[in-house]
Amino acid sequence: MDKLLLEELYYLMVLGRQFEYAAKEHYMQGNISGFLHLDIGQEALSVASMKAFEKGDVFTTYREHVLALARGIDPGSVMAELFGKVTGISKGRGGSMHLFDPSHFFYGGDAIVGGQLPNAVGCAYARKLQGSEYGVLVLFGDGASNGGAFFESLNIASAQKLPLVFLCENNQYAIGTRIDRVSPFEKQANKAKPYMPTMEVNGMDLIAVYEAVSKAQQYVSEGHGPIFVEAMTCRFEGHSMSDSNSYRSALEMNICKSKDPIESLKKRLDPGMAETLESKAEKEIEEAVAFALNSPEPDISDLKKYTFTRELQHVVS
Amino acid sequence: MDKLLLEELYYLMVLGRQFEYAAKEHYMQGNISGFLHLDIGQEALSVASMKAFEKGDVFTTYREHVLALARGIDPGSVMAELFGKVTGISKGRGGSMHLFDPSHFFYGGDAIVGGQLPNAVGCAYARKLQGSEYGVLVLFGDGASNGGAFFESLNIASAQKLPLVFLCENNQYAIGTRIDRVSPFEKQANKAKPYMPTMEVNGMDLIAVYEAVSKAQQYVSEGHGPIFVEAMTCRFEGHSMSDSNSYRSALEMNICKSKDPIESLKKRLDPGMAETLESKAEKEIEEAVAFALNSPEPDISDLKKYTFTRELQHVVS
Amino acid sequence: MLYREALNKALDEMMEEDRNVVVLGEDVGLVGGAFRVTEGLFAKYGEERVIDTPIAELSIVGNAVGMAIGGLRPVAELMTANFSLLAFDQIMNHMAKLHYMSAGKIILPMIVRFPQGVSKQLAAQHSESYEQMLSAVPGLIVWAVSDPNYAYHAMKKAIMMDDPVIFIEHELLYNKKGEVHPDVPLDPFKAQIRKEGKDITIVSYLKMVDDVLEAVPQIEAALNCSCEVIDLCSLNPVDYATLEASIQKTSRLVMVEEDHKTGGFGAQIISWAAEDLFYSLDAAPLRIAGEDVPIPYNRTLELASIPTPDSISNDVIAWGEKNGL
Amino acid sequence: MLYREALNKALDEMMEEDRNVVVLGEDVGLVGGAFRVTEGLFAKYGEERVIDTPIAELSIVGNAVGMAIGGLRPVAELMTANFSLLAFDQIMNHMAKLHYMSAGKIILPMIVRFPQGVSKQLAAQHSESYEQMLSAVPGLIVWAVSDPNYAYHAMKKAIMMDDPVIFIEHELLYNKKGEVHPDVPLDPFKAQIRKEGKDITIVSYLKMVDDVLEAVPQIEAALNCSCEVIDLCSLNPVDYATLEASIQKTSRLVMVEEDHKTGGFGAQIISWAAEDLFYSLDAAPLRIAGEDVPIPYNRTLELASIPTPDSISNDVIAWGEKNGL
Ligand SMILES: Cc1ncc(C[n+]2csc(CCOP(=O)(O)OP(=O)(O)O)c2C)c(N)n1
Ligand SMILES: Cc1ncc(C[n+]2csc(CCOP(=O)(O)OP(=O)(O)O)c2C)c(N)n1
Ligand SMILES: [Mg+2]
Ligand SMILES: [Mg+2]
Repeated sequence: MDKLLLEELYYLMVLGRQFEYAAKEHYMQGNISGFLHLDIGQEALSVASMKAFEKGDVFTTYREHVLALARGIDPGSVMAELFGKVTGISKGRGGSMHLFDPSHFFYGGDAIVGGQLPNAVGCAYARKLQGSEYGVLVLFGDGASNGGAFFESLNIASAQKLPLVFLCENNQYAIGTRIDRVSPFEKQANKAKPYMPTMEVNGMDLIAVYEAVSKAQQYVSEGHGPIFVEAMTCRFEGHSMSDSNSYRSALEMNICKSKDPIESLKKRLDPGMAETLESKAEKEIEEAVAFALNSPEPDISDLKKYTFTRELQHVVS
Repeated sequence: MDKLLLEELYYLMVLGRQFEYAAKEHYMQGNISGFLHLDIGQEALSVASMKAFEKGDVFTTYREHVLALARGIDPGSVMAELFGKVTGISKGRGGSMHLFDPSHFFYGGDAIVGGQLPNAVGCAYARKLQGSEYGVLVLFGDGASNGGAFFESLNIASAQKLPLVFLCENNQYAIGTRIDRVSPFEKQANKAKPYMPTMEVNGMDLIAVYEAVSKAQQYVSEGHGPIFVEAMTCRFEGHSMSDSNSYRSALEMNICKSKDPIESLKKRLDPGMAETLESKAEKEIEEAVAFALNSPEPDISDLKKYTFTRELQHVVS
Repeated sequence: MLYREALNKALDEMMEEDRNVVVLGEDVGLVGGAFRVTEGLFAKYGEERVIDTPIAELSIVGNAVGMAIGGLRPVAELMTANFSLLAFDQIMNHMAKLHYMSAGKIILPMIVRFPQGVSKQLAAQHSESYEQMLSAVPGLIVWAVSDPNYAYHAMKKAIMMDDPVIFIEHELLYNKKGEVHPDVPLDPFKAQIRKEGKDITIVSYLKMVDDVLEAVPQIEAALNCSCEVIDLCSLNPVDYATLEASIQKTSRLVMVEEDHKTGGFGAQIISWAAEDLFYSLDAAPLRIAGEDVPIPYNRTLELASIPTPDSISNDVIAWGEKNGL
Repeated sequence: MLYREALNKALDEMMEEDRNVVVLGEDVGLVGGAFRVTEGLFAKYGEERVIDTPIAELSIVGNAVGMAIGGLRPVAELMTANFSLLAFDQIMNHMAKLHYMSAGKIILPMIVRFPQGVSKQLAAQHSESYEQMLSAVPGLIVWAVSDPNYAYHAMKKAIMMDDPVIFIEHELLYNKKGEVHPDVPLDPFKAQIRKEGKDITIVSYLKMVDDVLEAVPQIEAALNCSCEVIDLCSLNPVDYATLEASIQKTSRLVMVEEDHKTGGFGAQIISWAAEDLFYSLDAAPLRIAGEDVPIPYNRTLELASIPTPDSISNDVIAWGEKNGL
């Protein structure tokens, strides 16, 4: 892989990690509230998939800060959203779980497990009709792969030969429930096999993920229909800030953390360069936090503003 | 197969066919209304599966008259239900699509495509907990195999190793839509393969269905978990009395009707015996119709009677 | 023109005009729709724009949301209201909320349409009415279509608008005849006064409008009064201005709906009037609605479970007499 | 005892007593439930009776229906009200209707329980209230649980009853403290007078009961009157007798609910009063409810979208002054 690209990806992973640390801190200080799902440990998957799929549409879940940053969305506007400020990417209406930016082809944040899958299928249908060459990428967890929306999506995407990449972020847990306790498989690709080709990749290995997602985009853009990529990964924190993570043993956590994707990649970089990137990221996050802190709250008189489009503001008061 | 059993099965098929003819006639006369889904052509599947699974619980759809008869439910009470009479199996509340008889382990008639599947899974869970040896059989169409409820059911039944037989009545059509236009497969067993063993059987061949379902019950009763049986079949009429069947060519209909399961089996019976059974069936259906015609309507003051159980009649007026 | 033909004409015109308009649903393509609303479109516009879907209502609506995100203007058909329950997550958590949650960045020009109501002996799982649930969801425009002219104009407007619309039809209205005036503008957000009168305001929508109009002569004769009949047309938002003007004139309010009475849509109308127009009302308002019971199959029970022209006139007359009219 | 402990105690006692009682839901087993309601049951009764399910709400409810058909008495937990939308088909088309459609042959002794409402900045997809939809479904008993004692008694009764129950909890009440009196019988179908008074009847339920009680002193001081506060507890059926007795006494009705105002549950109460008690009302009734907007994430906007003790007292005082109290 190109050295410059590798450095950019490293930078984005560190940026993401720093962002999450800052978010965690400000959650504990009370500046951020609601459900906060940290991506710490899973950055390789988030960053590599976003960069590899830079030119297509992306749909994902509530665990999405790092995805948004890797997409190129300004960290300040993401942090401000977590702070509920009007300068946030969703003007404080959405919060951590609802980041959207059509200008970056990012239709992010769904807080209904599996809810984004049918939307991604529909968007892939539109792209096929429009003759777009990039296709759509949808990310979802292992837990989502037990729900009706997931199965219907596999089936329809396959029947319609849609340009859709299914990317399962298999961290083996749905909150506190290990996937093999409620699913017949630990690997969810088993469920996709009748419908489409599947690939398995080590989600802690940035380069492997980048290559797999690139290949997957290539595949769908050639009109073969959908493809399924399963990335085995591991989250270092609880499911969200409300989760104590008590269901995983210290041993399990140690193994998990020993696979830190940032540590692994760092070894391949020039140490000086790594440090430069790290301080750059640190600075950017500091600025993002300052921006969020100093931003104004939404105007209370705008409470209903986005219930309908502007065209209907006069109809619906 | 035992000759007496074969005769009984032949009798039930003829009884079913006669029932459907009578129902059709009385629908056209206005004595029956609503949606009426005839099973003509699919009798081998209905009769053989019910007899083979005589001792287990059965869940099915709106296309259920012949299933109910084969289950041993009195044709008079089924016909009276179609007539909306208080002597009907559901006292005129349910109609053709909602026949239920727990005393025959028949939890029949669901008019929501796929809706019965999660119910069957739950019942199979109960049976497993109770240590019952018979298990549960759920019937559903090819069309139902595209819905979330179906996929969730495969997944849960497999994860929990439930004693559940999935029996797909694949007549290739969901009303006017051929299955291969909206599903990647013509054979729906493909969808079940990752989860459980699958069997395919000619649904127009009574003996083959009987043997397959018997084997399947044997399998689930031994505690191996669920199994999937796909029976390819063909309906001779439109989807319901409201459907013109215009989407199937004369040629297709001719091929379909050439596989008449009643004609096929008749060839294996002693001609005298076949005739005896036919007149017996004819007579039973005549009596059923007479019973339905002469039965009273429900009492209008009982309109709300079954909204809640008797315990709550005083609470909810 | 028939009601279903008016819908078809509107769809056809919009598909002709804008290639982003697509239609999807079960049996909408090759066979032209369970109620023939999409007849002919498959032949004319092809299977890519008139899409036969599998029986997967959650995906039908969820895919339509995604299509709209992708720049199309999808019109999704659900075969019957009851099946919409399978899509309620996509309708309420996605279709209704994405515009708000994204602070206006995501725009969903889409329609979900379906027939509802008691037809003839389709029993409990095929006879429900869901306007009470859907009209209470912030973010959804909800229209109830009672005649061909409204059907035509409302469908065109719904396709042109950028907001998501729940478009409610009634199983028994598809063959209703009526004139369609394509060139006379009609605002689908406005309630329509179907008959003027000065003593009682009777508010209704969908099929019950016809039943009310059928009941009115008996009511007027028995009570020696005149009734104003209002067809709400838009259930969210409600055109309260038209209602208020009528009630100020008549001082009496009757609400008629087909759905179960408890928690039915009409409760919102009566509640609004009681709060905002209490001192303008000369009599207790009256609500006529279906019984609180799953719809039974038997025809006699079925008819006893919903208002009919006869029961409407009986109930209004009894109420009028009791309230000194 | 805490509200969640009272629920836990009731579940525990019933599971001890009847081995047909089973609990199912996401994370209810090994980790004891997202809100710790089922804590300890997994260890005590094992994974066959305390069932961790996959994230498949349609199946959670649909399986519970099947378990009940098979002779069990399942208690299904959904993590949050919003996810119940995925199960609406099983709730409304199956759980609510099978008893009726089978003319009583199928009996469904089962519970679906979930927390709802605005908690703290969980945003639009995790903050909704669905009692208006669910209490309007014939065939479902719907209870809204506002304190530990009611929680305990209602849960036990719900498990013992043969009818299907929707059991609504509130996210912010799980750590609410209160005495539980296991030996003092309590009828969960009865509304509870939380505070007696003679001038204004304030009706509420779930968390808003606490907010109303907090607002009452200001109201009474400002209007120089006394308020009677009624906690509905049972939303279907409603205990209209208790309401009527109170309104006959006070002649004034205020309804307070957290849900969006348009089409909210309170419309049914106001509508009932307007129809049946019109001539007993001395003032226009008042309905205080949430704004018609998806719940925003930002805390200020979030609080502006629902009633609070302050907004309740302000609204009631303004209304009282306008209506000559
Ligand atoms: C339909 C639905 N059910 C339940 C929840 C509650 N919930 C939020 S996240 C989650 C676990 C999801 O696990 P997984 O899909 O593996 O994603 P991960 O968080 O591990 O990335 C659950 C159950 C929800 N948000 N939506
Ligand atoms: C959830 C749902 N969607 C749509 C329908 C309308 N509908 C009734 S039967 C049917 C076709 C079902 O086809 P299949 O499952 O193959 O069963 P078959 O009638 O062929 O036996 C459809 C679409 C329904 N009843 N329920
Ligand atoms: Mg996971
Ligand atoms: Mg079929």
